Amino acid sequence: MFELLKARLAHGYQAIPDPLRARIHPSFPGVPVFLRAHEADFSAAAALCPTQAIEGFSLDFGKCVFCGACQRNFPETFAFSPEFRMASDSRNGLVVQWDPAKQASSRPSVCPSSVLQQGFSRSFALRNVSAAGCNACELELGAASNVNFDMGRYGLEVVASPRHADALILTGPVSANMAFALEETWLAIPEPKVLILCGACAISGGLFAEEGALDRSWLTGQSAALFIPGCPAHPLSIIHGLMSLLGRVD
Amino acid sequence: MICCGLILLWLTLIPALFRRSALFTTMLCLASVCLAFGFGRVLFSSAPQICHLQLATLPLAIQFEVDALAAFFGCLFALGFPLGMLYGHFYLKAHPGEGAGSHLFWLGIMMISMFLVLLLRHILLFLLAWELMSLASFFAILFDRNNRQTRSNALYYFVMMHLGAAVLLCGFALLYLNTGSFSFRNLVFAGLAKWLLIIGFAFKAGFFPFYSWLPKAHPVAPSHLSGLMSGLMIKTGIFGIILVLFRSEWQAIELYILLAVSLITAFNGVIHALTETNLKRCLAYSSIENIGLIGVGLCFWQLGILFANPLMSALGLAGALLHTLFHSTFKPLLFYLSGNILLATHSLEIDSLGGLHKNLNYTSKLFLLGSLSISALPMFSGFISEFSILGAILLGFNSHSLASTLCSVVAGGVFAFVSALVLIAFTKLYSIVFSGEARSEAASKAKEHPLGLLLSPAILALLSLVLGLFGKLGLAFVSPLCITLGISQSQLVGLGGLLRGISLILVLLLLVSVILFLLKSRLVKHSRHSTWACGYFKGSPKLQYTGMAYINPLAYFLKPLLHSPKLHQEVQGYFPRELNYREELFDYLDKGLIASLCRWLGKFYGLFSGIQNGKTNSYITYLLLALLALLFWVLGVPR
Amino acid sequence: MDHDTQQRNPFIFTFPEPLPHAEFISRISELSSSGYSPLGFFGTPEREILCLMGKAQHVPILLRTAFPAGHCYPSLSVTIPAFHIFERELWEEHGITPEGHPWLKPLRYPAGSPTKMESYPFFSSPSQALHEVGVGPVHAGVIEPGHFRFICQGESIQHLEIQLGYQHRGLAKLMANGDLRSKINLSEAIAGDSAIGHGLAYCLATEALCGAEPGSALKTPRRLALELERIAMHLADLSALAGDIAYLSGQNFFAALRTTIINSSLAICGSRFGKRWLCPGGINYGLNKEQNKTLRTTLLTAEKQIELSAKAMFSSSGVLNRFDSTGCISRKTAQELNMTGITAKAAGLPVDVRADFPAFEEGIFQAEILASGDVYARAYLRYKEIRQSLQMIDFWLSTLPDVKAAAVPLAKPRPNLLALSLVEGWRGRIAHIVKTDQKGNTEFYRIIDPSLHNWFALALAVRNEGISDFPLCNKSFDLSYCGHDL
Amino acid sequence: MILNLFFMLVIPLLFVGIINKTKAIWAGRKGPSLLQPLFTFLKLLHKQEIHSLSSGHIFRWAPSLALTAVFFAALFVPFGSRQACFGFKGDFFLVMSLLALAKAVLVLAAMDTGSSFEGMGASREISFTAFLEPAFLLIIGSLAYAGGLERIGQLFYRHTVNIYNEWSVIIAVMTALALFIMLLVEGARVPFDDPATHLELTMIHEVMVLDTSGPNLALVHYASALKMQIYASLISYFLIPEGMGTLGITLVFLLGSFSLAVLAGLVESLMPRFRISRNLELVIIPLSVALLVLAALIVHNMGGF
Repeated sequence: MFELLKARLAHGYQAIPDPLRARIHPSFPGVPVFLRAHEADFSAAAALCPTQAIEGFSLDFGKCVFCGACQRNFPETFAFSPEFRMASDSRNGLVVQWDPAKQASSRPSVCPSSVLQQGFSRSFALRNVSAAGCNACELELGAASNVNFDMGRYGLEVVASPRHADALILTGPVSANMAFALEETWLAIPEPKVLILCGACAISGGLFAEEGALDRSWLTGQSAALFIPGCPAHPLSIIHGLMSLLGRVD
Repeated sequence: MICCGLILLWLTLIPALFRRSALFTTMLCLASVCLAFGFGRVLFSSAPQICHLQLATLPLAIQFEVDALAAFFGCLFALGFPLGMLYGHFYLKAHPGEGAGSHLFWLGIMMISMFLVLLLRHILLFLLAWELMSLASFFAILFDRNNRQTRSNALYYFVMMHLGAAVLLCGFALLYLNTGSFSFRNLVFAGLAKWLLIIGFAFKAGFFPFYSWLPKAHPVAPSHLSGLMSGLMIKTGIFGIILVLFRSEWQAIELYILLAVSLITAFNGVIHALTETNLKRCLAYSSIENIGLIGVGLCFWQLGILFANPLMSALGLAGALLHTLFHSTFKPLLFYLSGNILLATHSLEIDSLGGLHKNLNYTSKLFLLGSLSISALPMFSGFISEFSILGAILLGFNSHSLASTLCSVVAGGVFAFVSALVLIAFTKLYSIVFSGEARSEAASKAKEHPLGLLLSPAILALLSLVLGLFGKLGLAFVSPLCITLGISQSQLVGLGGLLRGISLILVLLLLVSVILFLLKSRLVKHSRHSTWACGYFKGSPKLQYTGMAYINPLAYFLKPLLHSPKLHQEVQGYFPRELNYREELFDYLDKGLIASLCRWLGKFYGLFSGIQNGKTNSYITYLLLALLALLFWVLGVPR
Repeated sequence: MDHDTQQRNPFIFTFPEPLPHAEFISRISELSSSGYSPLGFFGTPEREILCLMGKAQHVPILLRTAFPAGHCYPSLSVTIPAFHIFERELWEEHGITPEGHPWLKPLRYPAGSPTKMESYPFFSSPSQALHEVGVGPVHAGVIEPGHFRFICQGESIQHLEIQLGYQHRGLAKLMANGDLRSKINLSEAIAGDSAIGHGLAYCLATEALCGAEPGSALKTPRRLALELERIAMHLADLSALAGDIAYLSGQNFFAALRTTIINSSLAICGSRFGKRWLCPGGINYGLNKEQNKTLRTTLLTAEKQIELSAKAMFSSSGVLNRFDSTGCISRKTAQELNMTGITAKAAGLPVDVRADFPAFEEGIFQAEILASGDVYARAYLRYKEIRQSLQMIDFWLSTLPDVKAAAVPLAKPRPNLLALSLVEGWRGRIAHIVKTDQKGNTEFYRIIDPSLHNWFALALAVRNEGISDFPLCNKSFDLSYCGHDL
Repeated sequence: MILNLFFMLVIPLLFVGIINKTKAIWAGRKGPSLLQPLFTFLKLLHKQEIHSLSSGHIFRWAPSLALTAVFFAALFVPFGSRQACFGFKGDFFLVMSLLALAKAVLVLAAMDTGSSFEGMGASREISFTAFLEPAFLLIIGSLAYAGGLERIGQLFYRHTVNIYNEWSVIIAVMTALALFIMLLVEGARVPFDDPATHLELTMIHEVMVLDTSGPNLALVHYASALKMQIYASLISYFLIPEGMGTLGITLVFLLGSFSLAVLAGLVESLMPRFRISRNLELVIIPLSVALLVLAALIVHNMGGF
């Protein structure tokens, strides 16, 4: 008992004060930023990119696995701002374009979901389906509700049964062997419900995009409400994305 | 009225002989109506009615005495028989057995004899009727007589009944020696006689050491019969016990013994009901448990008298009688429905059933009502009686002798434990048999039955629901008898007020929940999808809880009280080849005591087998020896 | 062993002559009777069966034979259970039937396999009193998919069978095609929770094939990364174990500690999982003086807190009650099933690549082991390993100069070689086996995650346990689904 | 009367909220707001329902009946005012049976889905009743023994803890202990069950409602919270000395309930849960405690010591 108390005292208060406005370490690769539109760099980077995320003067960070190859090799063209607010409510929102007018690149954004009316904003239950995820996104999703990030404080929780859930949050690039279970889970969630894609694999198939062992046919039929990029998606990104989906981010 | 009823009943035997089931049933109904009216009149006018019947051929005048006690049980029977026969008629149609011919006849005899038992107050005639009842029911049980199991179990029943009858005979003999009168209309039982009589009746009622025939007889009997037997016939035992209790002086210690026996009966009954895997046997054991509860009520009736606590005795007796009434509604109900299940699936092993709520829609709903009633849940009949009995028990807490307080405490604890176990047993029974998906081919192919097989169950279910909601009705039915058995009006009135209040609350409860449900189903959209199975492809019926699994946490505690030979082969090695698990929980009394008793008897008689050796000369020797012995005896007698 | 074999992990082999099948089998049997255990056993696209047998402090032995005639041969698993999973693999991938195999069932249902997932031949019992419980593939928590089929008698598990394959992404195939040197991201995705472990194994194998040798200045950060990952994941497991028994304190204390550890990894390479830290030939991100200092102080403070929390947890009677003698694995079982990692070490089997096949010459390593083989042992061993790793890291940091991101350039892989690299990931022995063809292109790339061996042991560990203790046992193994399914 | 109803509607979900907040504080996190259970309740009312294909009618009406039964049971228990809404001598058996009814229909609904998870939960949950019902009866019995057979509310309210009379203290302390354990069991809290766990195989109450969705789930949540609160109020009415003003009673009641919630939260923070196989053995504790109390009283009254 005495050890326990000592440990508790040393443990202290661990929760991040405000996950929505937290500062993150500068080395974190968040929203990609173009510093300049340099033809040669872009084409060279496109060749380097393991997921063909770069084409033309655009970078699709729904595909990007944030390996940082482009940044390391062409530091004066590519940069990743330490910005975790990177979720988007549309697939296209994840494509960073070079805007010649502003001489800068675009930013993703999320507008509140229309499917979820009142009542959901203060309480939102997630049902995770890990379909061939490498367990990194799963761990980060788990971390989102741990003592530090504590998304429970907003009434966001991961529930045991899809019957109790309001959203299906998918991680991983849906393998053929998981396709049935994924659809089954979606059907098991009562209306109103939304689909959330978490991580590059879920959004675009990531590194496995062209592999025959995948079966993303069901996914293409669905329209996801939220895309949370990252490899894996950072807990802060997940929390911020969900909160903005619920219209609780001003 | 009653006489003509009885005469009609006799006449029913004619169609019975000619196997005219329909006619038999209708006449039976007519007879029962007459009898019901007759008994009802007596009961509510509460003036004992005596009718002499002088038969020239017999040296003695047959005397029917219809007092309140007889009238009460008479009413029960008169209501129960037609319903039972109504079901039986259709059951026999659906399930013709070899014994069908004589079956009806024996049923008729059985019913008549049961009435006679109530009516006769002449020792010999009473015993005669009693004997007739056992005999008739024995032959009635022998319905599927080609089935070996049936034969042996029926025989077992027959033997047990005769043991009981023997004890009864001794009791009455003793009574006769003491009083010199063959009529026991108004004499006080005392001493050994009353104990012998109690034991004799206990055999019929199924009290603790003597119950072992029920779980044997019921499963093999056709369902309508098992319904009648456990719903009504065992009540003749209760009738006798009330008679004896009422007509004799009791010491506290004696009552404590009776109380202990009743509690043991209830407890023992329920733990077997909990662990049984055969539907009908489970119901039989639950009958034993109910008898135990009735016994508890009766004991507190007498204790109340002893401790001059009128409220306690009132609650005790009223509770016991109410439970008698309710039990003869929901127990036949459950037995009839188990008959329906048997007809539909040809199986009574609950672990092989399941999912019947789809195919046997009405049966399942009625069974649910029955289970809820027997689990003494509010809004259903069992609750009222147990409420009253428990009230009596709690009053015992505050009595002034340590012994009685302790007894009440123990009784209260056991009572609550038992009622909780009943709840578990019957939730198990319903949900394993009816809920979920079918566990066997037969269960999935089951078909719902024609109206006939559902009619009397429906009536009984309705009855037990109404009686449960409006406890006052039940009380009104039992109170005349209570009064004649020495309960003061005022106590009953108090209880009545209480019951009225309760039924008010319960009706309110029912309304609110129904409104809530309707509101919800009106406002909330719902869709249907397969049960959540973690996204796995298809469910298999194996992926459901079994009865054994359901009670597993408790079985761990009850094991010591049960005879459980493990027939179990665990998986071996990294890559197991097979896994077989069988576990049966037997009754110690049956498999342990009685079985070994029979063995010993067999051995004992074996000793004499040498005598009959088929040699003429040896027989002549016996003869000579006998003559010599006689000679010596004659000479030995002093002049 | 001929001269061309590299004597040290990562190992390089030239192909030996193919043996006749009978001799191949007999060699394997005699090797395993002399203390060797299979590191790999699989069929190649060249219609050959390769077998790598390894023994502590010995150079592994590579055996080779052509596919048996009639595509069937007497199963090894009958006598050496360690091979059962390999033979299932062989059967599924190449249709070669090991006759008499006691448990010949599909393993991971690769794309286009004839067998259907929904018709997996589960072991079952005719007894009516027994019921089955099917858990997964979609679990209640946030866990990878897998299907567990229990046969229970009430609350107690009679038998458990585990059906995997849901995570199959055809990863091995992706690793094999294209330039070997560009597969770092993919190798980190083999099992995201051991990105460093698999990444390092990949780097070692690749460098060995390309004949490159990163200097020791680059090696220490790699070992550091590996141990950091070990600490982080062990902390995660301790937290999860506490969570499974609703021990709130342990759950949150260790979770917070893990956060600090992986955040310091983020401070170095930008990924909380140490992704993109390593690259074939070197490291992408260096460790300068003040990074070194901050990391060191972080770890020192963390160490204190870990001490406290662990003391509290392992002295709580309630916790011990749940952990003690739950889900036991005997040393014998661990050995026979060729188990690796925490689970084996907790059963008293001292198998640890860092000691048996050291990839980094300096320093003598002594593996921590415990004997009892229950959940307690697995939990407590994690704590001991955390301490051990912390001490090592602290030592390295104290001696480490200012490290710049650097990588030796990689030539094209040398032709006709087979490289075997072994890494002790936090789960156990990770083996990567790469073979180059004449042109130096990758012929095949085999990945053998520790989970491949240990999953079956989990099924054995929970026999006759309460079914409600299964999650606890499962977490105490904490095996990888995607590492198994690939 | 009005006060009672008001508190019956408000407190139970708050009670759960406080437990969770306590746990969060111990864990060193911010944690969900006190009203989170209420928010979840309201949200669930906005959801649709999905009914299992294997399930029949019971699954649909069970939650409504269960909630109503618990609610009516609560009507016999004072919530903040001196008197309960209803009450008659010996009404405890009705309360007991109403709670049993609620449990029974929920169990039947769980079994109705034909899933081994629900079966597991149902069998675990229903097994508790076997030992809780006798315990409850004996607790009532001992109170009745001390103060005569009364309405359930009065039994507890009437029992004034007089520190100069060790017997009243014994009853109060031990009975409160027994009731608190029953609260933990019936409320499916640690160490008997873990509402926070996300593992079907280890849950008890949660896994029973694994298939229940939308408003039905909301009703079940509320019912179980109310059931917990019933025990909490009974305990807190011990602390109310007789002859206290209504305001005082209300205050003491609120204080008592909330401190019980905090206590439950602390238990969850400090204790790991038991093995399920051990649960039943430990559920016997209230029973034995109740028996002990009764024995002590009897001996005392019989002029022992």
